[in-house]
Amino acid sequence: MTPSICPTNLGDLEDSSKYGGALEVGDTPRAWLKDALYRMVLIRVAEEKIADMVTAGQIVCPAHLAIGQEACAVGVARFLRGTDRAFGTHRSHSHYLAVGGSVDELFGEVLGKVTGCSRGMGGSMHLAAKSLGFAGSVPIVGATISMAVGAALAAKLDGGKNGKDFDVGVAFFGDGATEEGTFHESMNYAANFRLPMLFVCENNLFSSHLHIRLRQPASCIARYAVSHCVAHEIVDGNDVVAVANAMGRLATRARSGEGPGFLEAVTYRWRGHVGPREDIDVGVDRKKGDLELWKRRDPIRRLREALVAGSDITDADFDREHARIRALVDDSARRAEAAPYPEASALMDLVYPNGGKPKAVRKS
Amino acid sequence: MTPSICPTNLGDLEDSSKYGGALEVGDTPRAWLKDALYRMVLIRVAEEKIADMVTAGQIVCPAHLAIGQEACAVGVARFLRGTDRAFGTHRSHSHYLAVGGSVDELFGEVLGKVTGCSRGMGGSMHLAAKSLGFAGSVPIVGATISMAVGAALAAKLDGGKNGKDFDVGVAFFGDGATEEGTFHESMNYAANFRLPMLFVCENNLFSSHLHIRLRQPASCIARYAVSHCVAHEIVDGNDVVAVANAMGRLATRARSGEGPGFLEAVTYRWRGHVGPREDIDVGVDRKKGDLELWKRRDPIRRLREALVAGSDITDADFDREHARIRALVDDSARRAEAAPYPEASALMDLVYPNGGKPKAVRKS
Amino acid sequence: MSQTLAYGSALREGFHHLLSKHPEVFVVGQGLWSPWYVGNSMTNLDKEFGLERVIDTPVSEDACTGLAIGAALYGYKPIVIHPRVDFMILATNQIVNQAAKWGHMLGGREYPAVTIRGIVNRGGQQGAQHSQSLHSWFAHVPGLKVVMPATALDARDLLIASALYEGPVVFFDDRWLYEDAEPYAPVRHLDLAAEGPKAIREGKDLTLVGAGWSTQQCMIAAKELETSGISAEVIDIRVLGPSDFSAVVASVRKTRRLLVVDAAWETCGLGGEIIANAVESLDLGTFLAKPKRLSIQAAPAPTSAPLETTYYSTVKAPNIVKTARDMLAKAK
Amino acid sequence: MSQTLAYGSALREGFHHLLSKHPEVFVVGQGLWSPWYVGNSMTNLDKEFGLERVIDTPVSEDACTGLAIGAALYGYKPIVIHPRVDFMILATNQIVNQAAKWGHMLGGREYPAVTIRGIVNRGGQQGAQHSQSLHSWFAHVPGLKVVMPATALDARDLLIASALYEGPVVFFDDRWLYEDAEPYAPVRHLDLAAEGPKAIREGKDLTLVGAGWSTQQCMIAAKELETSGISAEVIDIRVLGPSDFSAVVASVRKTRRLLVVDAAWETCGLGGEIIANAVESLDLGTFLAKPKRLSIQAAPAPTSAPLETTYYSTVKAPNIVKTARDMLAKAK
Ligand SMILES: Cc1ncc(C[n+]2csc(CCOP(=O)(O)OP(=O)(O)O)c2C)c(N)n1
Ligand SMILES: Cc1ncc(C[n+]2csc(CCOP(=O)(O)OP(=O)(O)O)c2C)c(N)n1
Ligand SMILES: [Mg+2]
Ligand SMILES: [Mg+2]
Repeated sequence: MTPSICPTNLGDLEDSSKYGGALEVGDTPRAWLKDALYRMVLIRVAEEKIADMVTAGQIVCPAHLAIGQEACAVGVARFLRGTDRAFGTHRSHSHYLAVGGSVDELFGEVLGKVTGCSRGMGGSMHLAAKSLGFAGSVPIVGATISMAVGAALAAKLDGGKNGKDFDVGVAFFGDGATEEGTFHESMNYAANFRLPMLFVCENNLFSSHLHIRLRQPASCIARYAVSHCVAHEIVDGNDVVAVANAMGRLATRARSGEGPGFLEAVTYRWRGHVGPREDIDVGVDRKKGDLELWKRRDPIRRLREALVAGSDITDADFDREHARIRALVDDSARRAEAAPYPEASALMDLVYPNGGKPKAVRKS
Repeated sequence: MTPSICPTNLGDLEDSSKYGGALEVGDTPRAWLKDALYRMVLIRVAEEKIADMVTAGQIVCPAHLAIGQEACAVGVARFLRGTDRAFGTHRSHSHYLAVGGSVDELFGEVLGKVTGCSRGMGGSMHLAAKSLGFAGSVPIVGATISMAVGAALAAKLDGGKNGKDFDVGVAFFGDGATEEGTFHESMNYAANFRLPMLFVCENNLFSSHLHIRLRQPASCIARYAVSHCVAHEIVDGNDVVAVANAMGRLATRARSGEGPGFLEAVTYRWRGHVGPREDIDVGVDRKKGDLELWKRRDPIRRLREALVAGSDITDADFDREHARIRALVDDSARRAEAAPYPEASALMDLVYPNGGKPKAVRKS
Repeated sequence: MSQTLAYGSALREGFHHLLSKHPEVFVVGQGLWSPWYVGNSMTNLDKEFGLERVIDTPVSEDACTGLAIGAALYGYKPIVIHPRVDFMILATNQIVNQAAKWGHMLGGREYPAVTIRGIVNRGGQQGAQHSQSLHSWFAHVPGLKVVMPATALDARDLLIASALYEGPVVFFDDRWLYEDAEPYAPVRHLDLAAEGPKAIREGKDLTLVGAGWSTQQCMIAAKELETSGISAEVIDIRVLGPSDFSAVVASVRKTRRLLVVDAAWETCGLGGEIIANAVESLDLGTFLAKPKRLSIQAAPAPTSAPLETTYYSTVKAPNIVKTARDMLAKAK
Repeated sequence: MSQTLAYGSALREGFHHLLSKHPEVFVVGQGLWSPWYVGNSMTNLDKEFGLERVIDTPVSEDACTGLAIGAALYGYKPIVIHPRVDFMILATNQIVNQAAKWGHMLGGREYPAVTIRGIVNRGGQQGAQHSQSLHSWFAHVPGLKVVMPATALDARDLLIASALYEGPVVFFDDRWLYEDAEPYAPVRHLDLAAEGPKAIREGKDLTLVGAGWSTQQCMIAAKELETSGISAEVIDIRVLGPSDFSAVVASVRKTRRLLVVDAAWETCGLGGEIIANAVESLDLGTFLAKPKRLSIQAAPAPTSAPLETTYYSTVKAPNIVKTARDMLAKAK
């Protein structure tokens, strides 16, 4: 191995005045672009609905919204399949919906209803859609990264389907999570054992109230990938095409046994760290104007503009679809509100498999 | 900040056939070189004595010997002072002796006698000589690194003596310790808060029985310093002059408030991971010939040859001094054997400050 | 100066006192530059005392704690803030292997005078990883002082005593108590080594024992019991480790009935410890009823509203009242 | 096949069985490619089953454990090896926040079938950071099965049962037991959910309770007591979490005397738990003597030879014998 080049700061990628225009979509299949657009709209609309329901006191559990960051999840999901193993965080509505998670089950879950994807036991921070490739999410920062590496190890032990076409482990996490030691331990494991593993860092420049410059000596997280000898890509995380393409390259390598990849998607959350407000809990040194500038990097508008410019859709198409999604989300929310809570017995019955009761004795 | 160059493998530094000749001592003061030579001899002889006493069953507590690695400790100690704050590991006889720790107290400690530097409560893995700048050592891998960072923070809060002449925190640790997440957390802290902190990695290529190639994707540890934006130097850890010079440069920066430094000293332990043998517990894939080659990089012989070649000492001088040190070490061991064990009451009395008893009520 | 002092403000007053009068004290942890991360317990301390002494940090619980231990060996008295006990779990090695043992294993020459504050922060449908109170774990480990104030004045004064103590302290406060107020009194200077459980309400029929939030539930229950003519003594544990439960024993010798309430899981927890200790210390004939403990059910915290209500109900005042009545009704 | 089986070899036989018959089992942890890092309990498994299924690792306890939990969600039944409980402390978050809660907080759809083995490895002047047995901590946490075999056959069969169990298990074995042998018997297929404490020696005057190594000290003590005409029943706890101490209660109902021996610290530990449980479950009139517990003194482990001897003496057979005699001599 020869010395590598290690990035330090993000430069233009963290400059809110850059990257505001319509996306360059190149030869990306139009069908997927439309899917991606409306998938992002679904995430946006669903989270706006959740925000409203929090404001109205209908939702009580802590809700961390990814509004503004939709392109990261949707771009990554392009090259995932149901047998892959993605793990999320406290801020995973977007990941869950990006792989196709049920909107009904999302609203069921944030309302603590038995119809939720985790049967109402976990709330917003505990989503899962395993058959779609989303293993689960938890709010302890950094905690699922090593679990995803384990899922990648399992995929490698499985041996891949066609020769080497491994399923991949995927860890979604934020810039803050890279300050937990477990992130580095996990990177070293994946590199050392050459696992089919993808680390996806949504660098939204904040961990709770603190900007990355108050927490780390440089703003680019991919420098850690270099140190762990993990292949990396750094992209505008509000450009769903750039995210998908970078993810595609890293996933191809990983699936063919060439080892782990690290994707840094630079983005920005529009709301507070937790909760619905744009002006509360957003960050100690975050000014109102920052958000205004970042909103010009809106991942949805930029893709819509590209598709309209290319005559792939019209503004009217978009508005119609947006309204349809909005109605669908409202319906889901209504159904969830009407749904029952889990039985009281779930509290104790779910602590151990099979309610803690013995099964028939096994033979082997 | 512009991108940096990140090293990957150690190249010649891990090639046992390289670096065998007499040291280049340059204009290093002769007085210090002689001190360094005999300090290394002291460490070697003391640890050989400990090895013999383990073999003889006189010493029971686990003893991890740094024989072959003496130049790391002695080189680093050149630019330390009594108010600095160095922390060690399971393998810290060398660090303790390098700063001038008492030989009597070392033997007292490994024998569990009340005359030990930790009053016999800790044994080989719990050495301290705080007034000389060595805060203490413990065997939980990686555990003292963040403590050393805290000591550096304290030094920074103290404000330095002459304007900015900060005392420094120093963490000695091995290549294995860099696999613990806490190492990375600590590096980020030191970098983020620009602390007067020196990370000293004795990369002896092994963590217990595993060569670094079985544990990490590349052999050079300084790549992590690059990723954490910490200034680094990589040296032949068996060249006491190179170690001291690199440490000097990093210490000067750190003391003047320019932030932390990382020193990677590449070396090799001659004995087993724990215990006295050269052929047991040395490493699963380590061959006898490896050690023979590495012995040609003996830090003591190489400095001795340089000093003899420069007519700074004669071989007879060396032999005489070696014999004197040997006698001194034997005396210490004898005194320690004759010394009493701690009182039985120490077991409970030392659990809490002041034996757990109240003091007079404070006023403030 | 207000007539009453609430628990959250009392903590802030404790920090303010420490930072004002003790230049060797600094605070470090997550959320310290945020206006509400740790409730109202530290508001604006950063503005008043500067970012050098009120240090907000990266998300690195282990290093943050180790850093404080290291600084404590060099003349400082740091207080580490873990905004949730659940996050403090990531610092277990530093607390249990380093802070607790440093003094002993290095011969007693020095002890890190560090206070590690873990905030019990639960309810509100936060779920399994935002709900734990693992005070019993730390009480299990020799070398640690474990402090858990139940009242506003204790929150302030035991915080001060913890910070000024010469060795490592794990300090638990509970967000559910932040609004609880009591009449204002000036700072009492306590020597933590001299502090322990004490009776905060006298009674003769039954001893209720609590720690932190559960103490206040015991107080509410005691008042309720009084209306039906049952006189309950309440012992507030205050300091769990190292354990000295002689105040409990003395009380039970008098009341001859013991009910321990611990708002945490039961197995190998504080409740069992106190019962075992009482049984070992008293003649069994003392007991007019079998000693009993109330704990949280042995499950992770659920988020769903009705389940969450059930989950915490076992350790709330109504259930304490009911259990106490049963104990008085039953023969031995 | 040898006539007897020693505890260390029995563990190895358990691993061998699992790796031979269950392709979904793999083992991962520190020291697995070393001939002695974990005593003789895993010798040459790497050679026999390959480096892909017997995985030695970097020094990263947290990630190693998380990795196993993750693999357990995808069809594998990994066993993580922590060569010392002291090192396992660095994996606390993964064990307590993730493995224990995953099934519950995600609605019970799946549980990580992972076994986390912590080896109790102490004595030999290893000192404070190489000595701990924190089984009580894990028994405190709902969602974990906590297993602690005392005999060779149990070491093997409970290891197999743990690995094949559908949820997370923390498994403690003790290096001080590795040479203890018993007559060979073939593998019994146990369902871990059906296993719990059991009487391994019958007696009528006194119930001795132990877990892991302390059970064997109880057995030695029971034999010694027999020589002076005292008949001691011995209950081996085997499974600490979730706790079901009905076997203890049944025994004490018969013997009317309870002495619990736990080779760990006392406060909030297993001993107090068992005593509290017995007191809650039995009429106090049952007890002919006050229940008692023997624990390790509340100090970090010292290294100095005489102190180390004292340190472990309280939980060794001679002190059990002495304490039992006192309990029988004394009136209620
Ligand atoms: C171990 C742990 N420490 C602290 C927290 C509190 N916390 C919740 S989210 C968060 C910020 C994480 O930032 P980042 O990883 O960048 O994700 P983002 O919120 O920006 O999506 C913190 C500190 C936690 N949940 N877990
Ligand atoms: C947390 C923890 N995990 C594992 C161990 C066991 N252990 C003791 S020393 C050691 C190897 C450390 O290697 P390195 O840091 O390179 O230091 P060296 O022994 O080479 O000096 C290990 C794994 C430990 N003591 N602490
Ligand atoms: Mg972030
Ligand atoms: Mg090494």
